[in-house]
Amino acid sequence: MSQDDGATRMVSLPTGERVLPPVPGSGTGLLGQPAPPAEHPPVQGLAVVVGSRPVSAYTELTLEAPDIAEAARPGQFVAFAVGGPTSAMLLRRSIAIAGVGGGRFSVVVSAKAAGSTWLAGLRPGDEVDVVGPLGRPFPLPPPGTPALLVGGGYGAAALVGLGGLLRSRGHEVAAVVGAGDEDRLCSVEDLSAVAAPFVVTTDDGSAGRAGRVTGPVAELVSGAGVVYACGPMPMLAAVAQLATDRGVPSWVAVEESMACGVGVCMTCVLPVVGADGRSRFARSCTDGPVFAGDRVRFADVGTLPPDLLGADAMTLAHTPAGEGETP
Amino acid sequence: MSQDDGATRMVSLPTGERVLPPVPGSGTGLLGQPAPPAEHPPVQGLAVVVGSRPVSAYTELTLEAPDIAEAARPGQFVAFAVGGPTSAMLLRRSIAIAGVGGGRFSVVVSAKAAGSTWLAGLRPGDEVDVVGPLGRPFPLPPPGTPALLVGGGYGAAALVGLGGLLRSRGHEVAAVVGAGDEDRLCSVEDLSAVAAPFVVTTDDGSAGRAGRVTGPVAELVSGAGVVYACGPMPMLAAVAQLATDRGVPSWVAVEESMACGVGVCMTCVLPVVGADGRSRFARSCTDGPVFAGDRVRFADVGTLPPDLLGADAMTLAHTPAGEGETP
Amino acid sequence: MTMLPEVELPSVDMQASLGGVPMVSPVLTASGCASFGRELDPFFDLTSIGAVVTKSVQLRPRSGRATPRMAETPSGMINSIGLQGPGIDGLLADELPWLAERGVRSLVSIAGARTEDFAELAERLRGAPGVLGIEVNISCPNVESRGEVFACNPDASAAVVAAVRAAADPAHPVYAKLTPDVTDIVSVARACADAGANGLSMINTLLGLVIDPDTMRPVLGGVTGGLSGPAIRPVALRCVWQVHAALPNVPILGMGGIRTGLDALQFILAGAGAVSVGTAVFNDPSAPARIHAELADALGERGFGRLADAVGYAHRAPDEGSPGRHR
Amino acid sequence: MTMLPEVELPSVDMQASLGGVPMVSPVLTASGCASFGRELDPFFDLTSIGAVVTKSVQLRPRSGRATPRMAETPSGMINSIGLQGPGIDGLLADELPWLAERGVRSLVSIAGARTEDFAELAERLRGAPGVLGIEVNISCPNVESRGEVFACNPDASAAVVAAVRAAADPAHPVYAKLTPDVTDIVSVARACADAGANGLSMINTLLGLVIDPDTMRPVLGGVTGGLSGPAIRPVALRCVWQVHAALPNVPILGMGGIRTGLDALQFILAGAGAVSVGTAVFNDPSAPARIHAELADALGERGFGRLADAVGYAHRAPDEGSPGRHR
Ligand SMILES: Cc1cc2nc3c(=O)[nH]c(=O)nc-3n(C[C@H](O)[C@H](O)[C@H](O)COP(=O)(O)OP(=O)(O)OC[C@H]3O[C@@H](n4cnc5c(N)ncnc54)[C@H](O)[C@@H]3O)c2cc1C
Ligand SMILES: Cc1cc2nc3c(=O)[nH]c(=O)nc-3n(C[C@H](O)[C@H](O)[C@H](O)COP(=O)(O)OP(=O)(O)OC[C@H]3O[C@@H](n4cnc5c(N)ncnc54)[C@H](O)[C@@H]3O)c2cc1C
Ligand SMILES: Cc1cc2nc3c(=O)[nH]c(=O)nc-3n(C[C@H](O)[C@H](O)[C@H](O)COP(=O)(O)O)c2cc1C
Ligand SMILES: Cc1cc2nc3c(=O)[nH]c(=O)nc-3n(C[C@H](O)[C@H](O)[C@H](O)COP(=O)(O)O)c2cc1C
Ligand code: FES
Ligand code: FES
Repeated sequence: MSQDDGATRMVSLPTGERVLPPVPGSGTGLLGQPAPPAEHPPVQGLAVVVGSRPVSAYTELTLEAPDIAEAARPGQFVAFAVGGPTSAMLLRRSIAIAGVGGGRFSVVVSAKAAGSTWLAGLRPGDEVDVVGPLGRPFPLPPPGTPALLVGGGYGAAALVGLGGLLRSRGHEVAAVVGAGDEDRLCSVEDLSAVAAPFVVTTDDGSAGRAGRVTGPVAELVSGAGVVYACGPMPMLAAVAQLATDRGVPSWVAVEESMACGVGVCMTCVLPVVGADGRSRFARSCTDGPVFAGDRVRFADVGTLPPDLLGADAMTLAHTPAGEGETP
Repeated sequence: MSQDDGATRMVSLPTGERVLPPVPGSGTGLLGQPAPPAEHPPVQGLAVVVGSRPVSAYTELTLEAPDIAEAARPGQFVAFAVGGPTSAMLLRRSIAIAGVGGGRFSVVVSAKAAGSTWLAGLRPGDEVDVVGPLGRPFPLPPPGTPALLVGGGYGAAALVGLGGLLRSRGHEVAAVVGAGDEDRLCSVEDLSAVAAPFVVTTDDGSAGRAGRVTGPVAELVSGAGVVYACGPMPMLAAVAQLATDRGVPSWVAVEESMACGVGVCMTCVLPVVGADGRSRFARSCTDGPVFAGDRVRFADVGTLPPDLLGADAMTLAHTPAGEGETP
Repeated sequence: MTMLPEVELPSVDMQASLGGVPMVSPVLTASGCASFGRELDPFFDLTSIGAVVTKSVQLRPRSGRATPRMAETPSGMINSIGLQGPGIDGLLADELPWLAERGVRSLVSIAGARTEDFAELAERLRGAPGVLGIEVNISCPNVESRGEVFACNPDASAAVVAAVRAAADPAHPVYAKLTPDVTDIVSVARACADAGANGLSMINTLLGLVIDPDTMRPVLGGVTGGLSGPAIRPVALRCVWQVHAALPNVPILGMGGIRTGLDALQFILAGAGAVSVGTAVFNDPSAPARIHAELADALGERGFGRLADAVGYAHRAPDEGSPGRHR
Repeated sequence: MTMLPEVELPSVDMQASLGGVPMVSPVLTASGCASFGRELDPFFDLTSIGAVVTKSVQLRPRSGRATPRMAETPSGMINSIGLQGPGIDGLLADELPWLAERGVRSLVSIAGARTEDFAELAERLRGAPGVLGIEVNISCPNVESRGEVFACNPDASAAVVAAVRAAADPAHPVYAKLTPDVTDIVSVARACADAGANGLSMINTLLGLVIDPDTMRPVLGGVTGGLSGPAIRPVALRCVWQVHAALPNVPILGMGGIRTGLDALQFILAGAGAVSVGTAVFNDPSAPARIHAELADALGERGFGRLADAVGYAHRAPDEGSPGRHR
């Protein structure tokens, strides 16, 4: 475990990436600082699908988009326009970047409702409008810090790039990958190649250890200097709690419903403790999706905590919304 | 020329088709009776695209749909749902049936706006939701009647099946096919195979005779016992006029903007003189698209002629529509 | 589209009621979107739905407006038909007998320019065969109030409803059809209920306009027209929600953009006891029967044994659970 | 999408005006759909559009509502953000300076719960750098009138407008932003114009509701929300048309579902002097710049040399022709 004195320190790497030591917040008693913004601004354009293959319950798409592939850092995501030129679906679908290389990036899509189903149905040769890379990447730990990666469902895909990067920098990497059942496990091969120990769990025991990821995480967390997690909210909450309880900093990539993905609409917010110790509704698209695990007020997601900055001004808003108040 | 005493007489053919002699209307002084309805009700289902090829400026699609192919008669059309399952386009696109055979039917699509462009982009193997056959077919003339077919633009496609059917029944068939320019000519090969004389015209002289179809039609109409026309409204009006002036009955297949295609919405109407001599707004989808040429009040299309049945009840409607009045 | 359950579901009791009159299904057509029912006969069994809601009929036959009468819009359309129809005599002579012979029930929509017109129409419908009830289309301009739409004014609406209730067959429930284009739909709803309406139909179309980019004038002959289709569904649901919240005992026939069983479910949960399917019929002429089946499945999946138990269910207190498997 | 001309078009003078203040482009962002502009900087040159319309700002910072804050709907979305924002202090300290430094003009949207709130906000904006004018979001509940929305009442609307006009920098045009959810939008528009509004912004969102078929409760934390996007475009155009017809000299900032240059053209032809692009930005973050270019092409294609000549052009008398090639 590597922890230092709590001063915020940025390490500049030759690749231009900024490394933020996951240290206790100055004065707030929190372990993590807010993740710094990405270095490269997002771009918008058409990407060409160059590969599509089923990956257990999901579809892995590979897309040619050099601008995005080169700028992307682990933890970031892209937003696809869905349904083609005559689509009734106006909003983009946010999908984590699973891997990059050779001017291409890959994503793992879970076909849920109409938009993600359309995405998963793309075929090589199809073009799709994409904006990215979006959001803040996972900050990298100081050299030598052993890392624990925890992925739930397709969330594991978002950790593949990070695992590779950490290993290439000489970090020890452990990983726990879980899902409801074997079919919903994701990126097992990719992560097992970079992580040891590597543990798989399924809720129903259809593969790996029966039960949730939290079992193995509780065992492995004290050997880690930093925890990275991506997956469903309850999993993130539990993993962050385990890490914080052991004094280990954690970074979680959250998934909130997004309308714009670029920071202009304020639909994707969740209560987060800021650098000044005050809680705010932070945008998961541009202030996240990566947050310090102990800054996210998981228990309050979906509510309006009264101590939030500006919550006192919302009295009128507690009645059903009038049409203009709603915005 | 074959004209009889004006009594309406239906000839039943072995195929079950009903043949209506195109004779002067009883008592109204008109040449044509309203076209009788189709024998087979329409069906709805998925058709599989089995062929797609460019035909000058258009796209010819061939679709597998035995129910429709077997029931269809020349002059009828189908209505396609467009844009796929997540489409913002709710209304179907009406397209004339160009040919049938072996459980398949073909259509010629002119890519105009988003819906027809989507249609024209269908590829073999794609499925498309289609309703048909819709509308009233061209009534067939009594045996021996020489026929003149007049097609404008992609409208010529709708005459291909008719030309073949008439020839197979031993009718003499002449045809005039016209368009703005060579690129917008349609079904020239198919129609030239069944028709003699066969004349091509283009407005700009890029192919065939320079000028409109009306030139050759004026020359050929007196040799015909019945005229069939499909194409733009001004062409239909001119051809019907030429025929009526020479005492030749004509059948025109009109094209009006349709919301439902099946007769329930009343968007597709045009002023037509009924069997009783009174004019009404008739639905081009179910009362047409085939009308006796001298029953359509071409000059009044797009207006509300004061002598129309029920026009007197519309006084209030001349102010801009209120929301509920509008329906 | 339909959420087909993997296991056999217990069948759901789909009996619905129109102001106390039982119906075999809560799914009806919508006025003006099914003509008088006949044309939909090839597509589904008309006796399997709750009722055919007829095109609004007036005292005299009406020609309707000049074309163009419609324009497609994103996920919707606007129309300005002008109430083309045969008048009450034609309805009684031709349309109702056709329906009654086949055992098809009808909800007859009536429209007028004066309060007395409505009363006379209701009177004429006394004892008409197969008529389940009367829908009063008060979204018409009131000739005695300089063309102000009845439904925009609570007093004018109440006057029509009271007159119809007094004149109508006591066995015929009277539903007032409301426009959403008002500042306060609850006040109009309350006025109608107080005046004796047995139920409320909502919503009629929203007033809209489309400009043709080629002619650079309004597309519709009537300048403005009524907006319908899935585009307006959230507005319709809001109206149903508000009125059911304020008047929980007044039956509601919900409509506006219903295209699937899950759409219909939303209306039922918001407080509608039955639903009308309008514009969706233009896309899918068998939509009413399909939606009935999809709705039955959706209710069964959610553990409802009877449709009636789901009516208004979305208004339950925050701590109340769900039926069946959602409990 | 854009109708690219085959020949080089004479360039169109796109200068527009905001209540007399000149702008380089008639295309603006829409309040709440561009935050304070910064996030769109990577996607297009913010100085190339007419102005950034800011998220409505209030006197105090506001947290906004609990999530979920949005639901996608057919060709639209509903939202209930609850005016999350930094308050006027944050606007003046952080946002306006950022914009002003870069030469980006802003139209500041203000919101309040009392007439005095609006006046105070206008006062605070006097002399603020880069501010072109003030948009008054009167679609807010009026705390002094039991939460009735200001814009639903002509008197309440007029009171706010008069107070803002009196308090604001005389150089700042004041635009009142109207809700479509009223029986008579012209009466509200007239009241605002009479009270000193220099222009009218229309429309705000329509009040809507979506029910989650899984939870069987309203999706939004705020129960109802505002419907926006192409779905509402016909309603927005109708409002612009009606108000321009009644008050031809009152400048209009048109909005509601604008996604392409041809959509913007419809608003200009209906009477808007400039347009705001809202929800379309979520689909395409560079939409405002694209729409400017498409609109310029569309105007040129239609023979307009100046944008100003096209404003309200669709209202011309039936016998008046078109400019340029349409003449
Ligand atoms: C940062 C981030 C990364 C993600 N990575 C992945 C991934 O790698 N693979 C994957 O399969 N899914 C991922 N998701 C979730 C994915 O965005 C949603 O499942 C998808 O948008 C749902 O679209 P739909 O059309 O199926 O659902 P619908 O419910 O029809 O979507 C309607 C609207 O809600 C939004 N929405 C609904 N659910 C979500 C959600 N969970 N997150 C964001 N927006 C939502 C959609 O974007 C759309 O605007 C990610 C989400 C976020 C925020
Ligand atoms: C009986 C009949 C036969 C037809 N046969 C053919 C054919 O063989 N080949 C061909 O290319 N086209 C044919 N058309 C025309 C074709 O239906 C329209 O060009 C097409 O619907 C336009 O769709 P869009 O999406 O390009 O245009 P849009 O303008 O976007 O269409 C919007 C709406 O208007 C309706 N609409 C617009 N124009 C027409 C029109 N001319 N007729 C009917 N509805 C219209 C559409 O159906 C749709 O509901 C026929 C039309 C009719 C009525
Ligand atoms: C073409 C058309 C015609 C209509 N005619 C009528 C009518 O005559 N009377 C009436 O009350 N409503 C009429 N309506 C309104 C519908 O009955 C319904 O209230 C509205 O369209 C909303 O439902 P939908 O979105 O399912 O179509 C008409 C709607 C359309 C699209
Ligand atoms: C997410 C969202 C937030 C909005 N916030 C505001 C707001 O703060 N103030 C305001 O006046 N309008 C607000 N609006 C309304 C828009 O400015 C605009 O009037 C409306 O969305 C219609 O335009 P559109 O269809 O182009 O989005 C908001 C709309 C959306 C979608
Ligand atoms: S999704 Fe719009 S601000 Fe985050
Ligand atoms: S298109 Fe609907 S009646 Fe003809």
